[in-house]
Amino acid sequence: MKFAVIVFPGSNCDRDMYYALHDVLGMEADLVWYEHSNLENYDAILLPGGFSYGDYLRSGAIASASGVMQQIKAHAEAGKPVLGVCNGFQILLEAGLLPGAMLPNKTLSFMCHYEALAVANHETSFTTGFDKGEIIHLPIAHGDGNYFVDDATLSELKKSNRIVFTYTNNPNGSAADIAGIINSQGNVLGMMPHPERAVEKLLGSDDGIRLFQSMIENWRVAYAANL
Amino acid sequence: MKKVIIHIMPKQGVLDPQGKAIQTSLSALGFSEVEDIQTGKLVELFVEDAENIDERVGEMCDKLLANPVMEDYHFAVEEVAYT
Amino acid sequence: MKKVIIHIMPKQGVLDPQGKAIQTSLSALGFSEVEDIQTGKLVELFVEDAENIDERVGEMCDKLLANPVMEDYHFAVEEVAYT
Amino acid sequence: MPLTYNISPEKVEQEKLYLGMGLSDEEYAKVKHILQRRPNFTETGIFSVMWSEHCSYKTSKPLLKKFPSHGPHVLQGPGEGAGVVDIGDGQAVVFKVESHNHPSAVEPYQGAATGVGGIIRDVFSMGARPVALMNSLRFGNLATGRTKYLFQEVVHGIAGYGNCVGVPTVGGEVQFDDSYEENPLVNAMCVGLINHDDIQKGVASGAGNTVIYAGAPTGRDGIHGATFASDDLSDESDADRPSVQVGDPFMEKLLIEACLEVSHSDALVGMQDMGAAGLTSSASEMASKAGTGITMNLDFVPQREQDMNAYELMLSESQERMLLVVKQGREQEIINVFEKYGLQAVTVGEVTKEKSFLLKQHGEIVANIPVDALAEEAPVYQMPAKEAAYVKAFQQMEHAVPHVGDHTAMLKQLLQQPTIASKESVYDQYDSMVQTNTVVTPGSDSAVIRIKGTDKALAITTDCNSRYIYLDPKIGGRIAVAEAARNIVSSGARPLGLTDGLNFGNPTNPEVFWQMKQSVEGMSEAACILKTPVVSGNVSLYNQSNGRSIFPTPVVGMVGLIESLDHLTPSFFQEPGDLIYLIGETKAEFGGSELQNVVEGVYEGKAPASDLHVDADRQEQLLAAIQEGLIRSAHDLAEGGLGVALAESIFNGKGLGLEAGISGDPTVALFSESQSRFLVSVKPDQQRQFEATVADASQFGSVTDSGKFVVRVDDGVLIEEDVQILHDLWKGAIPCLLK
Ligand SMILES: Nc1ncnc2c1ncn2[C@@H]1O[C@H](COP(=O)(O)OP(=O)(O)O)[C@@H](O)[C@H]1O
Ligand SMILES: [Mg+2]
Repeated sequence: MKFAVIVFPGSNCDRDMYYALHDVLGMEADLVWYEHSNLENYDAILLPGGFSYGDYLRSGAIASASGVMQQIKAHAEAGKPVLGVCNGFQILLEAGLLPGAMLPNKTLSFMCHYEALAVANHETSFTTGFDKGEIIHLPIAHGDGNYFVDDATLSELKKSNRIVFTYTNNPNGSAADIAGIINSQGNVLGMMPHPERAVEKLLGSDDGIRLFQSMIENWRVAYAANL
Repeated sequence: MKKVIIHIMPKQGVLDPQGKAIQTSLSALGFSEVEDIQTGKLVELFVEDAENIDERVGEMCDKLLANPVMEDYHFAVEEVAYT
Repeated sequence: MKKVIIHIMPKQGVLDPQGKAIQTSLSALGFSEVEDIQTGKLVELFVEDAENIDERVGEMCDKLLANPVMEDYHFAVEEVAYT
Repeated sequence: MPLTYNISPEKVEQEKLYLGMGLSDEEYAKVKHILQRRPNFTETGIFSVMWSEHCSYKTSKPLLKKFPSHGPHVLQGPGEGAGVVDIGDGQAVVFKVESHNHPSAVEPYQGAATGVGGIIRDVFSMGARPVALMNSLRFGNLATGRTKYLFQEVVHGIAGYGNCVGVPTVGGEVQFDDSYEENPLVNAMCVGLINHDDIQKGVASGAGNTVIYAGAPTGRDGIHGATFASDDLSDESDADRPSVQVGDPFMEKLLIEACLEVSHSDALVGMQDMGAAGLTSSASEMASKAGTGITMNLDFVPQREQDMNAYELMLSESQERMLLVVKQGREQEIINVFEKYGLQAVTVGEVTKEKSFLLKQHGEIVANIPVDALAEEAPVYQMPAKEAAYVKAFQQMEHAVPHVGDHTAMLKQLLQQPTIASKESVYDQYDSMVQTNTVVTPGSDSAVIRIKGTDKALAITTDCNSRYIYLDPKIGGRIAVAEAARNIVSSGARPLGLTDGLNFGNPTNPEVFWQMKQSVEGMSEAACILKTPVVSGNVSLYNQSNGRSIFPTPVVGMVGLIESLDHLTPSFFQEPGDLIYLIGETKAEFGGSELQNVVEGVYEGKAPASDLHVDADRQEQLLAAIQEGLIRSAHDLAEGGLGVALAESIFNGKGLGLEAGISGDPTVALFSESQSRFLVSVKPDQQRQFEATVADASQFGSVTDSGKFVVRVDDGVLIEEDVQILHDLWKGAIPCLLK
């Protein structure tokens, strides 16, 4: 399985994402500069965190308007996995691949620390490695993580079980404590917490590793089924 | 040359935590006459003259400048003298 | 009740990195007619009627809303009907 | 301001316009002598910024020479963008501290943000990847709206810039005292990692080579910023406002990546950031260091505003700009790298054999100055020094023990002093984890970042208790270095070297200069004995307002090496049953202590004594014990003494408690600030081995699971309080003051 970590101008968790996959998990992965890229040969696309385009205008807005998004949309439509973390999640929202938008944290300040999350849906291809309702610990690091969505879409998200992670102690004001959601096809996940920062006990938690392992495992199963 | 002044404001019903914070500060400073505040963004474009300027600016807002999930926009076009 | 619309913009010569980034993006999207962009803040206040409203809003801007070191502001007062 | 072309050299002389730029009459005469003619307006400006304190260190240079700057591991001492120290495996650590005090007083968000941006450029201009940021801040007591605003905006500015560029801010310090009320201090430190092969220098060697300008275009921001930073902060500072520089961390992030990519190319000869005095200092210093000259055509300099004249272009302090010297004929390779990142890079000049700094604009020569005149021939002053009268009086005072009635109440009060209270509300705003190396996040003695691909880690700290330095600058200087070293050792590391940020008042005041001299001496002694060479630093003078100086504040930034991750030592107690030891002696020393300030509202008397040899031995022993695996936790004793250290060691949210027994005067035992002490915890089955390794250690308590903080004296219980209550007071103090 081959991962593309998309690097936008200003991405700054790109190398962390690459390290988690390549060095810790031993996967094939590339850092792919957003311009002149060809994503056809990748099995999964990862949109890392950071401040693409300095977060100017709105977090993720300018990156979502860049040319590479067409390829990412095509990849998603083909049912292949896309994971957006933090700024990557914001980009997916701005691009309309996931519903809703991000407002500034209710504290109006950037915040960086570990948060406890509940795995609200452990049946997605990103979360089968977790137990139902399991509490995991991942770092957050964002200024605009206050998830906003209109009421109709929120009840739709709830009904279709598309809320994947929730904060147990909502730090930023997100609607329905949402920390991560998935699209209706089940192959595009956006989340504010950073699983790639939690892949070694040395740094505080390795809960994030199971998210990537789930992706790999489910890809393998699907691959084998298609042989 | 035209100057386009674009106002981008949070949609009705979207929380404006910054507006709330400013209101609290203003009232602490003694400006209790302020009953409500909304904060938004201002974008000023300097654009070459063209027939379809309204249409073009509308497109810019839809594609990039405003996020329809949470923001409304409106704009005004002004003449500016070349300098 | 009055609605006060305040425009807050970076002073002449003060760097507006956001404006530059947006301009680059607009031009990549094909809006090459945009020659310059400046971004600023918009604050809308709803204020009780009063004689000295201009003076009061000026004070609010000086004390809190605008950063006199880097920003200029101007505002317009509009009548609003009670609803 | 743009119309300076019309100002003739005669007018500059007759109307003494040079005075307004910061050159004295004597200095102007010296310039005339060097040039053998009158300098024109632009040249006068160039001399004034290059000969300002900020660029020339004209008053501090004689003092800085005293710092020990050599050591077996030092690859680059002071003189380049940042110091470089070997850490083995072909790698080195690069670090420096930089102040941005005056800009932060005028515009706190941008002042702090651009301070962070500047120090990061110093590090990546050496070819190193920036891996950690620290900051050392000083504000007035959080009593006025203005002070609260400065504090909050400085923190926002540091966060805004550091978070965006993707360099973790892993720690720092904040101290609050009245002397900083009008003149806050904002010192930022950056640490980088580099392979020996990639070390770059800011040199313009090789006549014929090309000078390339890269990054943001030049605007009129910060013109005269460097001389402004060397001026007294007065009410007139408000008039300096339009010169505020605005940072663009997004541009900086792109510059980091582009410059690091370029630094691997053998087409690159030298690289330096444009910091204070912008294009002038970077270009002239690069030439001066290489023994060459530089010619530039200012028409090629990217410009953000219209009709900029030579004076403005040369003195602008626009941010996020770099100057590179590239082998002739290989320019395009370098330019292509910058263009990939959407950055502008253009040829602006060339290196010349003749050692002159020659600038052209619109087809005319606008400046022609011998390069060495700007850097090497800058004036150096031996300022008069005189022992401060108040210090003499303090030396006569006897050590006195402030009166404490209720020790529980006092402990609570101390924990809520903003200098001691939790800084979580500050560092929560910093991305401390990006780059996935941060093993010890903010809140401990030192921050620790691991080095990927090895079993090693770096410990980083900043320290400076300026109250002791105010009481006795020499002893205070020693303490600042020794305390930093203790913080490093506590985490399991051996100190590698230090960088200093010398923040003082007006050096033309002999008492202030004496403070500088004494503290540099004290720091030098400590650096020698503790084997931590000074590899870089920064000087910020004229930190005063309305005639009142700040406390002398020579900030120490120190980096240490943890040889194996097994040696990593937390500052928090770990498990019930562990034995608590105090290492070192406690005497009745309250001069400059937090307790003295709380009880008596002053800082006066003698500073606590500091015996550097004792400190060195103790640090060796503790490090040996750590490396042998005998230590569960280690914490340095500082402000608030043992009582505060005990509380801090138990605040790790594990529901632990402690039982301790003290003897003698409980006020001395709990709150004295005697130096060279550590608080450690040890597993019971390692007690004997530990005691054999570390001298002067006495067990006086143990960790419990009760969630209670219990201290007994000979005749009964002195303090018994829920840890949670103490913790909440400590954690909530600063947010509460800001409300
Ligand atoms: N207090 C000091 N102690 C040791 N070295 C210093 C000190 N102040 C400045 N230096 C060194 O002098 C050189 C010039 O410093 P500085 O002017 O701050 O550089 P920059 O041009 O990056 O601002 C640097 O190498 C710095 O490390
Ligand atoms: Mg420098």
